[in-house]
Amino acid sequence: MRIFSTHHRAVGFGYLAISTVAVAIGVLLSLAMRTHLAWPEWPLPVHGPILPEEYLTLVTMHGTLMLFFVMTVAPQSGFGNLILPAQIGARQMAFPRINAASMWLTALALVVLLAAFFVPGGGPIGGWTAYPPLSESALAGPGQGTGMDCWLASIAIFGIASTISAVNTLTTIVKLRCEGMTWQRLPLTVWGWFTAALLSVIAFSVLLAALLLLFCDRHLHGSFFLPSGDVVNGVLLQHGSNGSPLLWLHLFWFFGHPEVYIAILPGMGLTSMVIANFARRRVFAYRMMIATTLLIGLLGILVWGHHMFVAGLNPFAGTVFSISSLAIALPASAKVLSWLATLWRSRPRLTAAMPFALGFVSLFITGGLSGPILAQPILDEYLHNTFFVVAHFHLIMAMAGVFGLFCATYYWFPLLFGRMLSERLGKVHFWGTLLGAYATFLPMHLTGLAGEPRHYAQLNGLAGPGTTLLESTQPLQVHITVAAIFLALAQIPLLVNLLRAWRSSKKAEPNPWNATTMEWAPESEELAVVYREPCEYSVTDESFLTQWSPGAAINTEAE
Amino acid sequence: MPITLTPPEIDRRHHTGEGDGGGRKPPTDKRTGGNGEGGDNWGDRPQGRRGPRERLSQARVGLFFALGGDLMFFVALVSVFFVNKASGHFDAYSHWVNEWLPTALPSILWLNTAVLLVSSVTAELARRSMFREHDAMEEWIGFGRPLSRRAGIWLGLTLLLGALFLAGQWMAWDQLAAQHVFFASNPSSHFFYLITVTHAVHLLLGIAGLIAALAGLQASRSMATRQVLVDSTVWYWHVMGVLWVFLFVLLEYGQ
Amino acid sequence: MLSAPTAAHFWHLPVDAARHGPAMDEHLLLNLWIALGLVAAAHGILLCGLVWRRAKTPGLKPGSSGTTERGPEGPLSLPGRGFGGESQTRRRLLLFEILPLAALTILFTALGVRSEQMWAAQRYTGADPTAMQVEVTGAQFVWSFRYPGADASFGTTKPMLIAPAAGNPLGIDYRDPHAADDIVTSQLVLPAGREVDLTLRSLDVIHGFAVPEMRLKQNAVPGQTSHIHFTPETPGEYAILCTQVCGTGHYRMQAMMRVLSPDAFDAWLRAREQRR
Amino acid sequence: MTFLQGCAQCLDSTRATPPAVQAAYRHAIYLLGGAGAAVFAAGAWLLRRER
Repeated sequence: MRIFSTHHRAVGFGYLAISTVAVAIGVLLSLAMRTHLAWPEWPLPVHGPILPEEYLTLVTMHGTLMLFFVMTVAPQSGFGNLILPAQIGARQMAFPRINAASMWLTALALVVLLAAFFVPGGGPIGGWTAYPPLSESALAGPGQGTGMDCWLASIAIFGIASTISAVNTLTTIVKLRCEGMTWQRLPLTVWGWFTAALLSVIAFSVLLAALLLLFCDRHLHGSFFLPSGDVVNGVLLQHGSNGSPLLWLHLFWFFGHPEVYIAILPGMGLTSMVIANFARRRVFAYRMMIATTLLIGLLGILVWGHHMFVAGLNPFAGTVFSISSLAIALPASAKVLSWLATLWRSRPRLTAAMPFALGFVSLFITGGLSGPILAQPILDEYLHNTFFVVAHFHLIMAMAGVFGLFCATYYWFPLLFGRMLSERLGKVHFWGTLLGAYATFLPMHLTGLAGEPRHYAQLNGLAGPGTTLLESTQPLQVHITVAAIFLALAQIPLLVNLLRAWRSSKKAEPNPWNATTMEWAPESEELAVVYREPCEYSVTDESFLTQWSPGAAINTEAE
Repeated sequence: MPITLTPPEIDRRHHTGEGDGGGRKPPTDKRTGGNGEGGDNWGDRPQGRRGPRERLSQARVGLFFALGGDLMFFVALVSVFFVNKASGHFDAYSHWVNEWLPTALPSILWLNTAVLLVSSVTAELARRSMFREHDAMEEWIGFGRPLSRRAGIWLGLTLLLGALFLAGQWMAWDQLAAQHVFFASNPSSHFFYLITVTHAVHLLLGIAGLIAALAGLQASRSMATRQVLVDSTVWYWHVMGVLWVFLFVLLEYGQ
Repeated sequence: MLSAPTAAHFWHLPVDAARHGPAMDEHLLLNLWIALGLVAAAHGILLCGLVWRRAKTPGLKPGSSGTTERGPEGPLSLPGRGFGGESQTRRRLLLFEILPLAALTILFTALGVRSEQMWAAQRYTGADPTAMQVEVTGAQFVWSFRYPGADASFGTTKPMLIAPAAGNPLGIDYRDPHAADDIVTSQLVLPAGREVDLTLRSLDVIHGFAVPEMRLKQNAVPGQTSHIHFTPETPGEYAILCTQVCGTGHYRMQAMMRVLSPDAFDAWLRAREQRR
Repeated sequence: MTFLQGCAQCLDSTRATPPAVQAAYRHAIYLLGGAGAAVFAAGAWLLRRER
């Protein structure tokens, strides 16, 4: 496969490579943060002690890498490109060249972002949300000069690339479905990709506008987000202006909230399909699952204010946004209920991808149920920007999302490489990761409830009641750090598994999971045609009907 | 919907399946006519290569989504425009001050707007002429390439008018600069430059598209390719024209 | 549910020293228990569904989920759907979707209404006119607190006058008569049992003014003044933290809130006025 | 109904900011949310139309 190939699989693997680099770095950064929080005096090997500004750079880069370059790229662009065309019976994406171009743009964005580490002043320190005026001026702190510019450039490039690839995905789904592939017959994975792509097109353009305005503020003496009479570091930045930092918050979170749905929707779709496939049942309330996917996307556009309850938003607005945010809990619960119903008394085959799908459900429940709590302004007043929030989104978005990715890896590896992954290593990997995930992020709820704020480079060593309060969480901090290290190590089985499968000569049979969706259809020259909805399994025996088989069921027992 | 090489009645996609979601999607144009006549059945070709009609609508759908995103970009700018325009701050003596001084628009913008509208007309003429069945027939029979010729003229005209518009915008910026109104001068001037420049950048893209389309008209042998090129470029051009009218009204009367 | 103090301890909540605190804690704990309960219930159903023997009666097929068949059917057209007839289908849909969703809707509505009422009580209305006025100003990386003094009104501030080195970190314009008796402190000293109206300002970047023990949080946004009002109940020393990342010193942008008995507070205030 | 403007924590300070600003924020948020939802709906509709 040529490196500059425009084949959708080449592009998909390119995206996955980008995510792999990003996730490796992101994990290392988080481990550095955790060790620093647990043992502040312990100097990092080679680097030495971690300075406060360096800690903030770690946080910012960790968030940016993970959210943009892992959670957005891998499920949507990565597996989207690898699987989507086959799943709708198409042979390619709608615009292959543009598709490849956006992949290379994303790679460029990653390079530009990582460059921020090496520019004078180091990387940005403002967190992945880059609130102004902290992000307005190099005076605001180290890394807010060139480092922040790198961040701006990187995210701008990334936004353009994501928009392009989303347009490509949408066009592919709308135009290139094969004969018979109707609204109801689309696998839920495709619905997830479709909704996420739709959200990308809407959200990333708004983010792009915000970045442009911030750039104007930084370099062209603009005053969009700069209030009048703002004195940073003893320098008066702006005399007369109508700017307000709140504008950035609005624009950013208009992007930021759909962004988390972009990260999780494909995982939801895949989970539904995998559960159905290994439970040998149809997804419970299939059409409702489609409806809830779209509904979550639509509502996701209208809830951004719940990130701003105590940010200076009008209390009435707080109420309105809290209602829309609570409303999202319902379609989400409907999805969970459908998963539970599909699994109910199904005795599924717990092979390969299935445990990870179940893990996704578990993490989605656990992480999701703290959502309605945070959606209530009066409670958010206490919990906002504490580790309770960190725990919430790490469980529901980061961990659930990652489980979606693992699920996809184990499920589609035979399809992509024609090899089987080892079941035993898979189980080890699953249990290690699940345990690590919960051991790491459940205690964060407690440190958050105890009052630990985000972005604190140091919890001890100062005088005063603040430090007394924060030091009380120290035992939990150590526990979390150890658990985080364990979680990172728990990924070794996966690597071993992938390597062994890569080297093994044992071929996988064409449709090892007896799946019914189109991507498992045998390669053929004539045009793909779809005859029925996915997930048609016999209850009495092992036979099932694939979407592409015109007639009789394939009986695996007979074979 | 312009006349395309596929007689519309063959495309049954929008008429069947209504009401029942499951009905099998009808085959996409089997009998396309076009340069695939005589045994060459588009339907046998792989997905997305099934004749001009499909490629055309594929390009249009892509353009639709791209422009949808673009719309959101400008919506974001406009919403910031409204807020910044209304906002102010309390000065040291707790008087409410609003720094917004409406930027007087150079009257040349009216001229530019007219030029852009005319260019949209010429563009549409170019698009229409790409779908004139008579010319298409002639080309198949082998009487030269009337499609390209006719469309080329109109596209060239559009390109000219587009360039004229950009030149006009440049003059507008010049005039404002002469009055010492720069980007940094005032919240309202921020927006004047921001909006006009971002729109100009979009038009530059459009001009690139026009050039590409013109090149395609000369180079490409496949009529479908030429139609797709011209059609999508022109649709983009139209949207940018409408967008400009909206932005211009906003700047002229919205300040 | 456990008794409030034990529960608060179980959830690691710090002490609660504000008048609005207990009600808020109660609501928070209620939410936490409900969430915990739902997590347990959902996982219970999940595990039961996994271990329980596979349902043999086709009527219990979840596949029979109300979707009506369409399109051409192969000889084996039934698997996974259309099983057990519409009645079974409807029963299962009712059992697994409609009833739970209705219950959750009621639950979230109830919680929402309750929390919005508390939110409205705290935020929709301003402080009592007799409330004590204190101005809180955030700047990288210190909190400053300003008391209006005898004339009960703050002197004007000007950005150009800001000079921490010269002892004027807030840029108070001392030509303003109101400014003469303003008291600027590095600790927020408050009398117990009296309502306080805090005016939040920021000089440079967004800071987050948070007092965990007072269950209080509000961002101080440059270019705008925000108000927040509350009543400290129990005397003691409490932590003031910055909860919005504001730069290198974010972690050390802490201050102390000292809540004194009313007369102790008066003594302190008098002492401060003498000092100036 | 006053709602969705920048500088407000309680009604008193809501009143302290001119209604114009409140209205501006309100309209801006309607515009953003409305346009977003509209584009989303249009996209979904296109898929339905093209089935």
